[in-house]
Amino acid sequence: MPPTITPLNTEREKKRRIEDHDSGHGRRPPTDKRTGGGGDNDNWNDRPQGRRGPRENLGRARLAIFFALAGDLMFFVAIVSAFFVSQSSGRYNAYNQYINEWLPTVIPPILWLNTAILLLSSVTVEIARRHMFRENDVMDEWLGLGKPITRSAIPWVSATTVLGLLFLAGQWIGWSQLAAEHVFFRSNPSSHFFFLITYTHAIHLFLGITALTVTLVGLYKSRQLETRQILVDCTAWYWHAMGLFWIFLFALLVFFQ
Amino acid sequence: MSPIFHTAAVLSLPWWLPSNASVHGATLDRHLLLNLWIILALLTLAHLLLIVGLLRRRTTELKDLWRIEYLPLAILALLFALLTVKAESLWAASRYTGADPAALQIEVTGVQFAWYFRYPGTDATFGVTKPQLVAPGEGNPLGIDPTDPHSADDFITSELVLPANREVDLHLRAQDVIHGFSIPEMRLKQNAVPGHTIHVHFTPTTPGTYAVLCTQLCGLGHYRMNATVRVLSPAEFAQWLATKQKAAQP
Amino acid sequence: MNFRRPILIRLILIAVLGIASATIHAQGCAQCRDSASATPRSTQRAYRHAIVLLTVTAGVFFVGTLTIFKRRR
Amino acid sequence: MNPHRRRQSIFTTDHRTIGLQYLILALISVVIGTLLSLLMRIHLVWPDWSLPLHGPILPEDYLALVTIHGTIMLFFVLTTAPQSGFGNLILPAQIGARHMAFPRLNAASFWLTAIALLVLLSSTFAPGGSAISGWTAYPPLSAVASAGPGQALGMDLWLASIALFSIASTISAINTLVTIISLRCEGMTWDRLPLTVWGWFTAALLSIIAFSVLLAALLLLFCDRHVGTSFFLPTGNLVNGILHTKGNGSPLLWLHLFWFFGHPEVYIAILPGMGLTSMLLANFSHRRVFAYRTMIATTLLIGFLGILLWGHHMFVAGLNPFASSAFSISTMAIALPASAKVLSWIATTWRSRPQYTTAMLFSLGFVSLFITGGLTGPILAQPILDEYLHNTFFVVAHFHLIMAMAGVFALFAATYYWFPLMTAHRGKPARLMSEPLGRLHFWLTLLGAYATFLPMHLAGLAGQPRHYAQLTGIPGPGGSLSPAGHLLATTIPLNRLITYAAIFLAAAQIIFFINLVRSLRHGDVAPTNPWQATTLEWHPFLHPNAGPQASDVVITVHHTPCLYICSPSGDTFVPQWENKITVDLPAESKPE
Repeated sequence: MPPTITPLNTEREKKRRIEDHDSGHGRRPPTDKRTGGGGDNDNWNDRPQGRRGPRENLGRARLAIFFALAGDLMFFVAIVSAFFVSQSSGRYNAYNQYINEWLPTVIPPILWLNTAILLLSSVTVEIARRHMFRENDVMDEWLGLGKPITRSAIPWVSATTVLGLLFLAGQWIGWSQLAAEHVFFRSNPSSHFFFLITYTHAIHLFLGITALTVTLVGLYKSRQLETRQILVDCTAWYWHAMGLFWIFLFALLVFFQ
Repeated sequence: MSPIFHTAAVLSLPWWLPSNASVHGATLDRHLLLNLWIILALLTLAHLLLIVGLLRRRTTELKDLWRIEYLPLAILALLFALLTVKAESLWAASRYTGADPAALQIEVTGVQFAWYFRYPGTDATFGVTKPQLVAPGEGNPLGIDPTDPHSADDFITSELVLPANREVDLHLRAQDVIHGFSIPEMRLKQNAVPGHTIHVHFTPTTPGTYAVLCTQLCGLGHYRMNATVRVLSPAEFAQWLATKQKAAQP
Repeated sequence: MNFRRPILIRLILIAVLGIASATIHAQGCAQCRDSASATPRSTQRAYRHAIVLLTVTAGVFFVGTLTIFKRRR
Repeated sequence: MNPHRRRQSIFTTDHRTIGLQYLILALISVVIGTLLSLLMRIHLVWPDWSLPLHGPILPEDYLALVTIHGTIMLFFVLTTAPQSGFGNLILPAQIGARHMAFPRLNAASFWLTAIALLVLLSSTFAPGGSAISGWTAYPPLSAVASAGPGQALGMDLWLASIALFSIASTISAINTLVTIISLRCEGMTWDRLPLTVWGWFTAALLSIIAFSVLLAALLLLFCDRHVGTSFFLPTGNLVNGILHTKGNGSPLLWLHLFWFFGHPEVYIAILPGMGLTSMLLANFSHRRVFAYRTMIATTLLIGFLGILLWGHHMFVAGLNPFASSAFSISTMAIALPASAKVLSWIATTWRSRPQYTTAMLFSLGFVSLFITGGLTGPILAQPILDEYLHNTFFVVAHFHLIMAMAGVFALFAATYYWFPLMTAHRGKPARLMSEPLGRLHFWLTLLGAYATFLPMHLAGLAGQPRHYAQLTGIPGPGGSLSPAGHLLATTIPLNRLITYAAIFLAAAQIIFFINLVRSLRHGDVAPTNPWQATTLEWHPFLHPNAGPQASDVVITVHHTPCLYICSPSGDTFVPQWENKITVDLPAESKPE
């Protein structure tokens, strides 16, 4: 990349000229080009922290999300292992008969619909995420020619939010259907786990919806392209993970009771 | 009383394991002693190396030769492996297999904060217990079901009376919280867990009275949840059993 | 993290073979009467699965993180 | 100082300030925890001594002391101070970064931790007092409010506090990991990372794994207490007339989940200390760390094995005997990487004529305590021996030596070593702690530590169980001692000795506080690199008082740490940031 676009001395000084669409990243185009070749011995990795190109903060945020999700995975794995133990924990009663109180909880059919909705929402959020990284539009937006990618991403993010809310509503209906059949959290070992799993997952999804709303606000308000990208990207990964967790948990509830 | 006095008192008294009164205890003690000697040796060796190394004249640093780095590790690995094998074999001997069917069956129940010992009586079967029927006030602390024919001749004691040199099979149960059943002199320790019946078996040898302690935090009375084991000669035990059973008959 | 790979790998192998194989048999034993009468075999199997599930997930995350970030500069 | 400025300085996102805040929190906690332990020791040998403003210490008070002592020490001291305190204060500089990856998250996790501590302490004022079920909170004792005083609101507050703490440390672990992975300066390759950073890294990985599982377990326990589920409560569980009529829960499930967290937690507490010890021994004996790469490998291996051996806490808890064997084998396996570390420590100092600064003394003390406390580990790892020693004072002695004392020695070493970087703050000069006072403090503490915890082994061998509020047993007929009473009473003189030693040990810490307070204002002003250290936290441009213009200087690393060259012409050392291989010591960086 010719040094006329990226004079090195401006690389070294940390200025943030947002009007100039320079978010302190050396006024580099926000595309994920690995430089270092092309004759200019100017490798982004040789730069001091915080000036290694546009994807640096993004990668950092992604890393954090992935570690958080790993912890979350352990959380659900712990619950699932408890599920297996409790499921097959019978006992010998006074008359030496083997008793296992575990009665499988019927899955309300609406949960299948919810699952479909959640998968669909995963697709929409992925589309939104892809939009944020379409290279030419990113370049336009970075050059200040309107906000093409943000504008095209907003409807998809909102769609995801709506679908997420639909999912939660569907779960609510499922719970109330079970309540109508007098199946509650406390009813039976299997219902303990059904409600525990659906509730905890719903809480996670609620957090996800909060993140989506924050993202929407950010898309409107934030003046930095990078922030907007990070918001959408991390929310999308979190949302995907929640979808994946739900597939496993739902399969567990449907097939392994 | 002054610290010095107590140092003297401590040093004068023999601080060691309580006397052993069980069959498997002897081997356990030997293995424990072996371990203690080994770690004492390793402890002194390591500290000697450390101190000598610190005191001697400065030289150029050790190159990490394999014989400094890996040989000691290999030796330690071998040592630990041997200890593990020995320990596992002892553990297998005492726990992998159940008690001999002819063993004396006794049910031990832990309740905040007491131990109850139930003997099956002449029919050699324990009567049914139901938690709904538990009524310590009416002399039924374990909730024995009177309608069950087996329960008529069961009798409950507050001290564990055993014959010497006969294997005992304890059925450990807990009514409320986790308790730890432990007889230090028998080198025996096993938790009693609510909802589980855990078997542990051993053979007392020397007659005498020994302590039963609760070794798992079970509430504010934990420190006083003790009982007594009385090991009798077989003849005495038969006599004791006879009197108890006569008393138990309706 | 280009330190002496064989050591680490050998050690981890020993660990995995030694422990994993051992933990597979954790909680499950047919012939041992004491614990069989204490907990039904189905329960023992369930505990075994739970233990393996927890350890394997955790171990994979631990080792996976290392192997992935070893590649990074 | 106007309110705005003050708010800025309290709710700061500056990693150094947050690190100091963590350390202050840990200091407050350790003082409280120590006082509680003294109360226990005193009550144990003088049961009828009554606490002023409170009256005699009842059994439930004693158990509450046990619970809060354990919880505070393990969570709010041994987890917080090394991992979050020194982690924030030193870690970024040691990898050549100028901030943590997520400053706001950092502040958030600190304030969550602070709230958790307040919630825990507030449980003292709950009706019935604090929880009495120990830091392991075994159900049903912890699951049923009627199981004892303090098991109602006190237990709920305990649950809330630990849940908050788990979330906080997960956040801070994520922050640590991302910082180490993505904020290393150029040239800081994985095998050039200081062993302290490796310690923090492994501990953070373990935190993410362990605390999530703990959180799940706490959730299940909460449901058992308040939603009417039966995860840990079996049918027919009858506690003080409260009968649990349904469900197929088992207390053993809690034991598994808790110890899956609980054992890694021990390594979270000690791994940073191990790393620091390696670095300090090398630094003050002017040697390379012996077998540096093996040390990295063993750190990771200890972390990895740490996940696989929780069952050795459950040998007598109703675990299947085969499982006991499996866990016993895995536990014996971890003795090897630990011994490898000890070997490296001895080999590093071997014939080095080190420079006996206080930090060095405490590191040597760490090695000694680690050996002494660690060697009893293999004994307790053998189920057949654990069958006698489980829950006796032998165990108490073991983990107090290897975890509590060794961990605290590492913290002392870190404090004396990094004190200049703590005091140099917002233009205040970097100060050193008083060395003579420090040496006195070290020798008294070492003496006190051994005098307190070595006799405990004997008490344990004599059969004295843990958690006993009194050692009298039930008096038999005519006030005669029952067999139990007799067994327990034999250890009373020994316990008096232990109590005296514990009071001595606690009193010795007053010297440390005097030193601390005095040195904050009047300590000698430290040069930029007072210890001839080679790691980046002493880089002139990463120094807290380096000034704004330094923040643009590019930090580059050229060597592994602890590059001390011992040549006939004289010993030299090459900091990680030095480019040339031989340097003669600058005059001002000579140690006093």
